Amino acid sequence: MASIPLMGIFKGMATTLKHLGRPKDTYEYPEVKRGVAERWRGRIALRLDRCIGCSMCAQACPNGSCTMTDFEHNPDANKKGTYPQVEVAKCIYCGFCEEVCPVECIHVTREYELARYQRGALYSPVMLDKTENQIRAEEPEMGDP
Amino acid sequence: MQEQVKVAARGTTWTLEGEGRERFMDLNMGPQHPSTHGVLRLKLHLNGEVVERCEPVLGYLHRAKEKIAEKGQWIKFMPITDRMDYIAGIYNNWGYARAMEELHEIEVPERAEYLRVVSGELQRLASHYLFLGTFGLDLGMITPFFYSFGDREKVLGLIEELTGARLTITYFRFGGVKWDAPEGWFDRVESTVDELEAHHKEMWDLLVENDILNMRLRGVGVMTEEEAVSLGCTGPVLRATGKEYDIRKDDPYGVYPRMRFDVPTETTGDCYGRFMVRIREMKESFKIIRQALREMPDGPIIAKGFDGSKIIRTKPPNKESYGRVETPKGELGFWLVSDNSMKPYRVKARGHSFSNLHCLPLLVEGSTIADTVVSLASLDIVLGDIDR
Amino acid sequence: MGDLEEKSAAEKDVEEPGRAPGAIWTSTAKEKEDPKAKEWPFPAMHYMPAYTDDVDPLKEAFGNDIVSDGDLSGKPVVYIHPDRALDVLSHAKKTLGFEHLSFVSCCDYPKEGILEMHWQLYSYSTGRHLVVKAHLDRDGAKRVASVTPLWTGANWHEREAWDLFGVRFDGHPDLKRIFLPDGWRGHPLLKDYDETEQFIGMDERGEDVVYDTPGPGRW
Amino acid sequence: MTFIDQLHSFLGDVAAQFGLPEMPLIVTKLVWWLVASVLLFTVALTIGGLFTWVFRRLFAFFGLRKGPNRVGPEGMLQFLADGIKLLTKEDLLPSKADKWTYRLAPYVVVVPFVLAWAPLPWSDVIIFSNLAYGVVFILAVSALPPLGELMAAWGSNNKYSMYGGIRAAALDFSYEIPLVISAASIVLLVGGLDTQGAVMAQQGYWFGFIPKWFVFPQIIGAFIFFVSLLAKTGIIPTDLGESESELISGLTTEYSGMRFGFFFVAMFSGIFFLSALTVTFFFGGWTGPGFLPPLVWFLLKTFGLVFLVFWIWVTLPRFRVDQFLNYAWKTLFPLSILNLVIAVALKVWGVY
Repeated sequence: MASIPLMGIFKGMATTLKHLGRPKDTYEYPEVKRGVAERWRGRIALRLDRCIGCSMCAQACPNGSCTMTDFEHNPDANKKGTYPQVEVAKCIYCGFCEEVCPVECIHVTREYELARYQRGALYSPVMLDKTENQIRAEEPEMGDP
Repeated sequence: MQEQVKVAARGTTWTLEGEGRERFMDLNMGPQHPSTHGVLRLKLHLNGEVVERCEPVLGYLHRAKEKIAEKGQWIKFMPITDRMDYIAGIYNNWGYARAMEELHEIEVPERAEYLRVVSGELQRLASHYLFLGTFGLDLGMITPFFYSFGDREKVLGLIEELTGARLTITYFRFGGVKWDAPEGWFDRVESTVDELEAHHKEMWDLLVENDILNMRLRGVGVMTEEEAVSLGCTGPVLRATGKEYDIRKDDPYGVYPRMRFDVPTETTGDCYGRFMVRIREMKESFKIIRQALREMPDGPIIAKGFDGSKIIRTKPPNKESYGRVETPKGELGFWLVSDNSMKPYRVKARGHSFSNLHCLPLLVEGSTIADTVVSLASLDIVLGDIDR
Repeated sequence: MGDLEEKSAAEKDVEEPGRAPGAIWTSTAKEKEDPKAKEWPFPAMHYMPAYTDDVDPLKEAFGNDIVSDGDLSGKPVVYIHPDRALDVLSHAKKTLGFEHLSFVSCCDYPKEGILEMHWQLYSYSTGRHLVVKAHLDRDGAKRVASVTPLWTGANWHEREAWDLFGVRFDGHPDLKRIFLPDGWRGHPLLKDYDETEQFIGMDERGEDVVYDTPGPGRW
Repeated sequence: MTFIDQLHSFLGDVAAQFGLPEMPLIVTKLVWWLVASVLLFTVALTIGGLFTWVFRRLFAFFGLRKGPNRVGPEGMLQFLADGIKLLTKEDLLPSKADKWTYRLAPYVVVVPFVLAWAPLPWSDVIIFSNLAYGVVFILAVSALPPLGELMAAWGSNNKYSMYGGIRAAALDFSYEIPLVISAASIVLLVGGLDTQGAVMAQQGYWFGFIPKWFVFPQIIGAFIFFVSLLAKTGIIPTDLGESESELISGLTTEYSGMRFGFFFVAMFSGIFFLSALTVTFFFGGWTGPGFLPPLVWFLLKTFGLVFLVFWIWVTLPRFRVDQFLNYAWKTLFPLSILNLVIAVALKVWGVY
């Protein structure tokens, strides 16, 4: 307990006054964006040409947001013709799919602005190969209206 | 004999009992209330502003995590544990990993243990910063919230650099950790810790000696050591009653036997004691981080056979284990039962907040609504851990 | 308040009062002289054999009620007869000093037809663990004595076990569901739980009602 | 010739130019009252609104943030945008609310705070109404808001509102007494009940440099007045009626739209008004060295005090209700009596 009454209050008020002129912690979001770390686990993406269709990513996915779908793209690499598709709205960004992928095909990107007006967003293998901006430009119903 | 008179204030029914001298009112604090830190509902039976009876009602955030755990492979529960105590995710990972390592008898490399200590103590700082901010907010102090969140942001930035996420971290693997530290990370941790320590001094000035804060906290929500032990309270809630019990010291894990730090205790057992234990614990965390950075050895970061795509193939023997860690809020333990298959047979999480919250009726009965809020805040509960 | 911080640092550096004999960690003063004294990995950390010191007195006191004992990854386990649960745990707490009850829970084994009760104890003074287990007939009444007279904190753990496993605790002050709403059908953590969805609504008086379908306006 | 007579003859001249018959005096009076009250309300509410912006910016700077800075220069018009938003929001009425008390309550809270501005001296000439009993008028009118708070509490049919309203009313009643007694000692020293006279009495200097402000002989009174100010405006160390961490939003829980806005504006215009009143009573009002006009001096002093209020707001935690009521009755009330005794002694010794 403070020995002198009100001393603690004055000390506290001095502390807040000291902070008055300090540089601000916040920044104005839509104009100034916060950079994310190198290892940031953002939206999942796919290097389509490399996928061998081993379905490890689908096996490692904790909540079934990553599943395999039939799709013809590169029969030389992927003889089974199955590629992962991701329910991006359901993804919990654990990064297990990237960790288990043997050919560094499925990976997490640093894209984190994934707000939608819709609830579900199932990304086909082709969409996973693109960046978020490309998807928004090509399929406006997925992105902002 | 109790004569009950009903006074209808247009729908609000007040019951007058005992010859109209005492008025009782039932008040639902929550499930959505600014001070319940989540979706907790307190059924308060009030006499004026004095709480006669308090009954916490749980389950508004129940997500059946223990059932979810039985559905997937062992490692698939790791990201789910992040969502339990979502403001100290690393410790949930750690508890689960520790239980698994005891179950499967995995040797964790030394460097991994040091990385665990550094990231874990950073997480403890983040959790205590959140506590300081929201505790001030519950007392009506708005500005400390921004200061402590500014500092927490720096800590989370470091955790983000190390693990790639800020809240749902999923950094630990069975037998080690996912990432080694990035280039220059240890230097940044060191400089950030220096900066945080200077800020911690300011927070101390702002909060600890404040007369109104002392008036609000001293003698409020008092609990004795026997009561706390009987209630199963752990962490700062127990240490505030004078019991020097810290799993890091008394049942150590990882490299904690090597770490030199004190276990801060208070003897009052009131809200001020719990607050002081936490704010002093932060200084110990600075110490531990510095020591761990000094002693950081080289070597592998994950045990052989548990890295890469092998993480989903873990198949522990037909055994049981109980592994627990000291989180910022108390004892978090995982009881695992394995039937020698790829999936857990049973996972039970012993939540710190679940046991700590149980003492709330003891603390608040007989005090006012304002003290109820302070007592609840001083327990530093997180509903994700209570309801699981 | 500056004196408090200094005190903690200065006081503790001198000498830590003697720790409990069972605890691995002994004192800060010793650590400081030779921080790397312990070789990696610490031999006593994991997989150490269970202490039998605590099991033997229990066996002496409750000869026939101790069915068997075992090892839970380094923690001693005693299997007891469910009817004597309160006596054994009372003995463990009051005589052997296991003051801390970490949790009370269950595990379901439908093939063997048992429901295994699990009490996880810890002693502050000796730093040892003790696990007490009892097998209930999972198709029977599933009754066991409540340990709330010994540990107040067991209250919610037992409510949780009732909620998720359907174990009835005799002598529990307020045994009702804790997580799931009143009126929920079944106990979800049993292995044979019917997983068809149930939906929670609210009637006009604010009570929980369980529906089979998420009809319009119900939630 | 009073201002009303001048206005009457001016209006008569204007009417004569258009060939209209001369109006009776009462019409002029009515016109003036209307214009003056509209002016008063506009000034009071605009200052209240503007202060929400000032507060939010300051609050943000204290908390290492930027604050509202988008609408207008430096976000200065934010309060207008907020006002428009509040006006266009749905005005919700709880289904079991007491309709009339619920609807009337915001006005009962906001109108007294605005009315009390009337006898406030902004400078030697700027005063809305130089009442001979200005101090009594101010104290009487500013004692009304507890009624509105109780109405809001009862009308909302919400338990949290009820607690908030009762707390706020109890607080206002308790702090009314030290406030009035410390004001009474000022009245005693001034020897009159008009506010302009209180300012005049503080002109001049002791020893040539210490201004003759009442804060020096009446330091206890100034402290009591300031604490009562905090209590009456209901800001954070004392915002027991609202106490958002305990009572959600207290008595304004059920309010939405402009009705909520009225409570908000009443609070901020109350902060400005009560700071201005403290300046008038204890810090020499608009007096000051001649290089600045009196109005500027008045505003500077008031802003200084408002800054102090905001500073306290952002720093301190909230009292518990019983602690703060005890403080009123057991500490401030005896102190205010002591202060009154000091004032009497000063008067008897002929200092004033």
